[in-house]
Amino acid sequence: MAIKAAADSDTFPKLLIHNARVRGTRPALRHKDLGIWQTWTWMQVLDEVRALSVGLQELGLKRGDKLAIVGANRPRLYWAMCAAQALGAVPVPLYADSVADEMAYVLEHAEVTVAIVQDQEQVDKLLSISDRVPKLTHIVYDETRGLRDYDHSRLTSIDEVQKRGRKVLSEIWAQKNWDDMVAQGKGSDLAIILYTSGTTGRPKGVMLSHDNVLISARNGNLFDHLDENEEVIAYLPLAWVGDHIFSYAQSYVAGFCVNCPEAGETVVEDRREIGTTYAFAPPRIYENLLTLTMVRMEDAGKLKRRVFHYFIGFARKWGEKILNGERVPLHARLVYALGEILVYGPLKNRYGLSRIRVAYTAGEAIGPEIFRFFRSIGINLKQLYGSTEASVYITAQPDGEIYADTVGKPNIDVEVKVGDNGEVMFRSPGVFQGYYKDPEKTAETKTPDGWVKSGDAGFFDARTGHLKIIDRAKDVGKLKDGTLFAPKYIENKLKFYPNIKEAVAYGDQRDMVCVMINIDLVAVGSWAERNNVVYGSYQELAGHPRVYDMIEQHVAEVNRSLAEEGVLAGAQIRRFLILHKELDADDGELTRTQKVRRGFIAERYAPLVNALYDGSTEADISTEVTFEDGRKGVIAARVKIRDMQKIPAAVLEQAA
Amino acid sequence: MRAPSEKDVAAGDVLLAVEDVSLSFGGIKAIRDVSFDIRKGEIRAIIGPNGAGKTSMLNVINGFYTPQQGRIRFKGKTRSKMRPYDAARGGIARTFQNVALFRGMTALDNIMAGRTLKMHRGLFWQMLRFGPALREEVEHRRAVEEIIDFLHIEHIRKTPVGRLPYGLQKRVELGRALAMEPDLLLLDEPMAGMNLEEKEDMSRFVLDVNQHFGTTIALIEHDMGVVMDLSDRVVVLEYGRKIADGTPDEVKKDQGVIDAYLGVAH
Amino acid sequence: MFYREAGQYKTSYAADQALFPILQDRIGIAAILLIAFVVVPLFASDFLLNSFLIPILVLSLAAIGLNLLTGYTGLLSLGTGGFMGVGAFACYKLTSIFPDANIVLLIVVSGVASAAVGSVFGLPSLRIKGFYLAVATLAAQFFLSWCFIRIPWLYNYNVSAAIEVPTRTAFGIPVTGPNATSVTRYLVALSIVVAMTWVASNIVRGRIGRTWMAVRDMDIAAELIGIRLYRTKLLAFAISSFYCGVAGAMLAFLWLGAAESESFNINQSFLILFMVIIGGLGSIMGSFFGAMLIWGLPIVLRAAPEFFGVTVRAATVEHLQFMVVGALIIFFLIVEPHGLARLWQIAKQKLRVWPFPY
Amino acid sequence: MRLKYLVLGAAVGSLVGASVLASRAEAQESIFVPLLTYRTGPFAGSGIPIANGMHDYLAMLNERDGGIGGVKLVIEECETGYNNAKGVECYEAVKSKKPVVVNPYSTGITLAIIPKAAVDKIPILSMAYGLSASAVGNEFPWIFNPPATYWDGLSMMFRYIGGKEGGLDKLKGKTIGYIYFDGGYGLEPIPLLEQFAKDYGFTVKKYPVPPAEMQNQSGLWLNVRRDRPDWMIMWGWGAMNPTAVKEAAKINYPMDKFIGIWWSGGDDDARPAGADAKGYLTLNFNGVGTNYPAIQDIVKTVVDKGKSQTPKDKIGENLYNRGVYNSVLIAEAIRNAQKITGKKVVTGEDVRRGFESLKISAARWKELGLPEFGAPIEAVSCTDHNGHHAAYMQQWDGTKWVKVSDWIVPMKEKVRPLLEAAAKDYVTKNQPWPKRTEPCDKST
Amino acid sequence: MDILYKILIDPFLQMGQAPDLFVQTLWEGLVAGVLYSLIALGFVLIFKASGVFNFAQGIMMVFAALTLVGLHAKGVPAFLALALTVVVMLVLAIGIERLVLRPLVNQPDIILFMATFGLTYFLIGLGEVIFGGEPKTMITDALYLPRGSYEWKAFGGFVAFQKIDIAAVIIASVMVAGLAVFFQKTRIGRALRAVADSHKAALSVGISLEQIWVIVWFTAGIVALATGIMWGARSDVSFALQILALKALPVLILGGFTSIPGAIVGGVIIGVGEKVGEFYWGPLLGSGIESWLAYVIALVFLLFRPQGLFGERIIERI
Repeated sequence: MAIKAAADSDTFPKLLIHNARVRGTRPALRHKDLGIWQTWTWMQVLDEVRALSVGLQELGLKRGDKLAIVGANRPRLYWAMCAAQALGAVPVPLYADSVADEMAYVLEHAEVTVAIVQDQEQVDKLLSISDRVPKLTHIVYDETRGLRDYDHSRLTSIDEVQKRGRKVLSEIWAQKNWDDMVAQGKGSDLAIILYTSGTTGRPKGVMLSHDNVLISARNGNLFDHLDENEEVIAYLPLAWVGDHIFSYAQSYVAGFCVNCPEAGETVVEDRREIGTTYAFAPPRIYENLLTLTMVRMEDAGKLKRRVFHYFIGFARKWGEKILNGERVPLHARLVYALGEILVYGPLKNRYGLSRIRVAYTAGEAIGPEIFRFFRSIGINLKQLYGSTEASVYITAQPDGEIYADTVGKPNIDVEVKVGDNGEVMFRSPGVFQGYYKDPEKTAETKTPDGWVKSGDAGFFDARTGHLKIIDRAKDVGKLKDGTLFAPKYIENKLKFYPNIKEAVAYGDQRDMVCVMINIDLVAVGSWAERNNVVYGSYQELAGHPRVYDMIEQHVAEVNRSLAEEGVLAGAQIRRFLILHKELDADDGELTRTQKVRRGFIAERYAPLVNALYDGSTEADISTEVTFEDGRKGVIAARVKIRDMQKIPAAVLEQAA
Repeated sequence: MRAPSEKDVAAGDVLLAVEDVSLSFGGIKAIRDVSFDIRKGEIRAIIGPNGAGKTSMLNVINGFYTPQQGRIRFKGKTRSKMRPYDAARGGIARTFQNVALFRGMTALDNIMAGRTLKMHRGLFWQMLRFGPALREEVEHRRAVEEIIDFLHIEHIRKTPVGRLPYGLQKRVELGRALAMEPDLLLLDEPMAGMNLEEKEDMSRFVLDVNQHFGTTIALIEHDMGVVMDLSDRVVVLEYGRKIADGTPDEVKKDQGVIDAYLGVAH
Repeated sequence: MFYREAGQYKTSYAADQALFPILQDRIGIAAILLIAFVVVPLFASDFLLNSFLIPILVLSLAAIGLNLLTGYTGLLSLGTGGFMGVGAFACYKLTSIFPDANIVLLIVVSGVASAAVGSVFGLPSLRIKGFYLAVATLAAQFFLSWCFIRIPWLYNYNVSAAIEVPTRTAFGIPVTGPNATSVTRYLVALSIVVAMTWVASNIVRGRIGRTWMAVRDMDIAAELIGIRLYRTKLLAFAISSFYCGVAGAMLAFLWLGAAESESFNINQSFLILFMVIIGGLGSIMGSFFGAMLIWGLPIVLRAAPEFFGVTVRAATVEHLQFMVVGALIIFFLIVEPHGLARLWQIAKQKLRVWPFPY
Repeated sequence: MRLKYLVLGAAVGSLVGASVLASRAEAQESIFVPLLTYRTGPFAGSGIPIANGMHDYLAMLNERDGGIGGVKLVIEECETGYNNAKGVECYEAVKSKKPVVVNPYSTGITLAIIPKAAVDKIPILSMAYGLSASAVGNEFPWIFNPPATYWDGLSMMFRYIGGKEGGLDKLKGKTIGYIYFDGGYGLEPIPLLEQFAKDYGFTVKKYPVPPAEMQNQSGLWLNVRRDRPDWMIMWGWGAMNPTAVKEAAKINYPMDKFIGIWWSGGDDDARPAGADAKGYLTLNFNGVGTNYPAIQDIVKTVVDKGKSQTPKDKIGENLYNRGVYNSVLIAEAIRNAQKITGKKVVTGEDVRRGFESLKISAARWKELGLPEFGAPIEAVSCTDHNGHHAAYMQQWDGTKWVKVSDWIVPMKEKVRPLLEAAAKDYVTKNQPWPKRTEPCDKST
Repeated sequence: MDILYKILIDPFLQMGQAPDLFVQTLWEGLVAGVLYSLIALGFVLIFKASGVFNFAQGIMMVFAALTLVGLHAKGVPAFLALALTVVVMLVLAIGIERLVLRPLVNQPDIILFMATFGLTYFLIGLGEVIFGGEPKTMITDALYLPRGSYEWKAFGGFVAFQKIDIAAVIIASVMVAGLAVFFQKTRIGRALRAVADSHKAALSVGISLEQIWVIVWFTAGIVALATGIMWGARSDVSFALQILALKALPVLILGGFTSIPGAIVGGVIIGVGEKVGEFYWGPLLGSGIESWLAYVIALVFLLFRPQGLFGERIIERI
């Protein structure tokens, strides 16, 4: 019922008024501040937002103006969004950790007139670039600390703004005026501009209307049956579309409570306190969580460690089936229940995920081991695929249909197709209006009939009907025979094995796919210890035949899985070698964010690449390296190369 | 809670005046005929080589030592002998060279302890921890949380201070002093033993305290850079005598100071 | 392991500072209280009540009293026995003067006399510290012991020079004397102890508790933040003695049913001190642990040979028991100098972070 | 640290263990006689021989006669350490095993369990110690303290003094010193002593020995030296006794004017002072030495068989025989109960009746193999739980005790009214005190 | 007024009227005081070197005396028994160092204090298991300790000097002198003094802390043995004796925890004070005030000199 009623409210301010009426005493926002969770009900939020809104109006903010929002996830900054939207102004959230220079571009481009910022740090940033953004007339700040002695001619605190707003609102007509103004808003109005920090070039301002955001959010809620009882933690940047949907739009639509953590370093603890029911996190967070778990368990007592590993092993076998609601023998259920008491429950408790109903991961591929681990202990972790241009939702995994390597099915109201070049395209109510002041780029991305090019290459899995994302479309190449070749996809598959630290795949415009592999010293080292493999150095370990055997198995498994993947079945790994040294950012082989620089490596290790393709079984290489103390030296080695068999893709072809 | 006879002091007026104070232990003269004043709202630094009597001076100011000679005038009221308790009541708070926290208590409790003078509910209500006592507790907890927030020590709120690193202990100690809402804050080498980053943080806190709460601050510090940056006026002691008094720039140029102090490796 | 703290968040300071902020702890304590108030009276034998549970309750209360002084305020006292005696004799006088008054009330009120005496003997604490103070409290111990014999008025001029506990009632039910059942005495003792434990935990968590701990941890700094040392120390002495006094009255009236000067001798003081230190200085919970261990261990040791079917002479058991208790005290101190309470804390912390080790 | 788990486990285990153990009890065809004894603590010196004597006599009955009336006795010692709390614990521990009698062997413990006895239906035998007033059977139907009370003891001392002085009226103007253990035990005789002082016109000087100062009496004895009392009377116990004897010798006090109560007459009390103690007098109500058939039986059937902890050379010492005396009372009461009820296995209620009509004539003493061991027990009755029997004076000859008087009869007429008054006082102060409901047996 | 007379004047009149008794009282006080001092000396030795407040000193005294008497009872000749007892005390010291002190190193004072409580319990149990709980008679004759007394006729009466007491005073004096020489002249003694100031200093003398602990505990054991013989000869050898050890506490308060002369002087003050108090003022309160008088004397003293007789004035620093 609530959802239906809410459907009439087509803008955020209208939804707020609706929520204040329908569930006025339920908590809308919490903020861990001064040691406890300060709580605001929907009614209180409405009051605050209204005061802020009218106050901003007094400052001169009006329909069509842009309001910049800079800071961490604080209640008042969320209110500022709604307050601006009530006036018909457009909030433009910025990444709080951007340097002043980046901010200047966005502020200037978006023609921001008023900025609401968190604290002194942001005020300083904005003041330092004030000559470059002459249109910015006012800065409103949340935390007063350290700002007492600033020149307040263009500076106001939110308290002050709200005070002014309340003063105005004390007149009856003002309240009515405000209500009228909200009523004037339409779903098709511009709701927000989100600047995406593209990998290249200047940021683009993605314009989303109320309809875009709210219909997407509503569909998302429907998809996962989210209601007003959910608890989420808002800890991702305000300027990121995910946070905007999960912590703002979905909350307004479903009426659930958003919790703002005390500080960046207390997110984990705060999450545990709140016990979120609906969560979102990029894969690296889950990855870190798992690593931390394993590392800590290493320090645990022997008995505890055995109990832990036994039950985790058991969960690996049965946990996912139980979660997916499959038929499971009774004894498995009983042991699993015991495991829930001894291991899974406490573990979820420590993660703060005891009450979790749905957890999402997106943005990058997640390691299947990691993914399965969380699912096996009973956390309903799912993957989704989205983008700013789609108001997040493109595809998502429905409950019970979870696969580690897919991103799920098109969401409600979303159409998805794969272009001829393998590029994924989508069309939905959430599709953006266009890039702000950049019709050219808009036209490049969005077709006149509403299809948007995602820029990612992917395909629909034949067996499950789920979408699989391979790589950025521009990175996908073709073998000489025209077979689709997605280097990152292959590399990621390899890297999911703990023994493999890095992999570099070659194949674009070549005869076949060959890879260079970096072993993980820690993982392989401990494997070697267990298996009595003696080695004196990294180089020796990397060249050890038994290590080669082991890695060969991994590669074969990757090939096997590739064989199942239709379009990619042709691009199996045919030859590989294990590099004699670790790829290192100091040597320029990795970016500072630990991504492989494929081209550079190809140049640097040209003899090896050549050897891979000329059929030789080993090759000599000498490379200059930089030691930790800054000295340079040369490492020379003879690296062996192994051939792999291609696995026929027959079995699954017929299903397609 | 100020005694009625003490008149309020306006900014810029003399808040505390040390007049011809001498102090000795046995035969050792720690302070000889020192006079200077501290004005409302300023940051006043006391510097000098080791053994110059700086800490003793602070001890005299807050009543821990009773000088053999001389007077202390605080808020216009002169006294020659005062218990530390009275000093605390009068609005003098302080931190110590070697952190003097209550090691068995959490950071929160340490700072809460600083509110003792402001809490008045008696034993009866304390026993029940109910009604007025709970209200009072909550009210002061809130005030303390503001300080915790101010000093960015949320994450160690409930950690026993004995387990904290030195820099954080210093911060908690400052928090405890701030909890007293003092008129005059005495800081004994607030940055001793800190690394550069911690020093910068602490400097900012000191300035913020001075600005944000308008607290008058008297501090002892060895790091000359910090002293020159922070303080409004500096008094220089050597062997218990005052050898210079003035703004940082004046002091820096004073020949006596250069000879005695700045000249040597500091 | 049993803790599920996810989702337990505090929206007010009152909740954040509650005695048991964690739900599972509240469930645990409720279960313990349920067992103590309902299950035990239904099933426990007289021996268990009279020789195990009631003594532990009485001794725990005394240990809490001493802990307030020694553990929280840092003032070492060896006069606990004497202060307990004051409570017992005061209670005896009160029962004689007000024979019809509610005995539970009288037991609690008798703590006031003890508090007064305790404050007087606390006066030296303003000038002396540490072991020196301990010796001063010994003076209290021996002087009070002497008074309990030399002032016949205290024991109503009984020929036996002892407190002879008459039958006294509360709400019409006999609570003391021969006609009071073990269960009644147990329940009364339990109620008093639970209520006073709650009060003690309130005190130590509030302003007064903080001033005590501040004085304990660094008295100079405490004074400089405006804590009046003499008031704080005297208050600690008074409240501590109050607790000891009530415990003493309970010892005479609810446990032994008779008491003389020797019941409150120096050994009693030492016994309570053991409990406090083995249990954990500065922990109310620890006071219970200490009482249970120090009182319970000998009982178990005494019963153990019989349990295993070995015949050992009573005296030998007693000798061995001394050795074992002595060795265990040293052992405990070596293993965990902060007492059982700390062990409990560690165990609880382990359960909270389970399955992680930290 | 693994140890910590161990410790925590031990702590938890001990508690669980305690609750399990606490509920164990046994039942069989036997008579359960618990002995609350103290072989440890500051009073062990006196406690050990008594415990040995009590144990050995009963054990001898089991060995020689197969128990009493054919029923085996189950003898169990519970160590009290002369500590009230532990004593009460012992009482509670033995209570569940249906004892026929409890010997608290400490005045403090006796006081604590007096009120419980009637409720638990267990007779208490506090042989010549405990609460003197409990001799009044109407008020204390479950408590027995034969053969004599402390007041009887004091009166017997005065009869002896009177004999030496040539009449009690000769005491006029003299000084009598009273050195006593500063506690209930030592305080008890004072009212009678003061009454005697009034009656006979002498002055009393009191010298209390605090419990912690039992071995440090030199200051007090200086007072004695100054006051020069004509007689010294001592109510001492444990380590207080030998120290007092030594101190008395030190100040050259005439030892034959120094009289101790029966609890100050252990061999270990006088022995440390050796020859210096020669002449020291104490009251006694049991024979000393091994020259009794029953004692010989003990040696034969118990001690020689290794069923006792008693060193052979300690048999026959005063306090050992005191223990034997105590056990004779128990055994005879049980035997009497069997006779009255006709049952073999008697209960506490039966034994209470057994005590109330207890008679041990001189002939019976002989029959028991203990001729002249004690004065005939003939005055215990329903109303008189003590009997006020006679005792004799013994003197230390430098190595052993020697009997130096005939049986001295107490001044019952002076003692009894005091007792009645004391009992009344006790009952008044302990209102509501239960009225006696147990009927009286006709004396046989 | 009568009360005031009895308190303020009468006792002094008595002193004048019976000077023999006064001298006797002083002598008794002196002897008791010397014996208290001996116990206190054991405390001081250990406290000085290891900072441990050794509650077990009393039971060590009993244990030593029991061992001596027990060995003799087993037929060991007296002086061999004495030598063996010394060996036993050495073993005890080593055991305590290994099993108690070493694992507890660097713990707070109160914890070590408690550990010595545990030790007390353990030794009581052990002693009773080995020797039984009965009191024993000290083998004064076998050790050639004198009996009887000298009587000095004077002041219109006599003053009795027990030979054993004279022996006690002489032995105590010899012992203190011996200790003084030990501390002043020997290398180990100097190390012991150094350790009182700083543990590092001791190491520089070339003696490990562990060795020092063994040495002081052993020394304290020997002092305990001497004390045990003396007290045992005065009354008997039983566990009740250890209660007396508490009397060393007020002595320590007066003399200071670390001062050997303090222990001696404090002991004599306490001994004489309590005997004189008991003798002249005790009767006013019904006698038997010795149990607390010593503590009250110490307490009153403390209120005026919190640092003790030989302690230095404490200047508090922050």
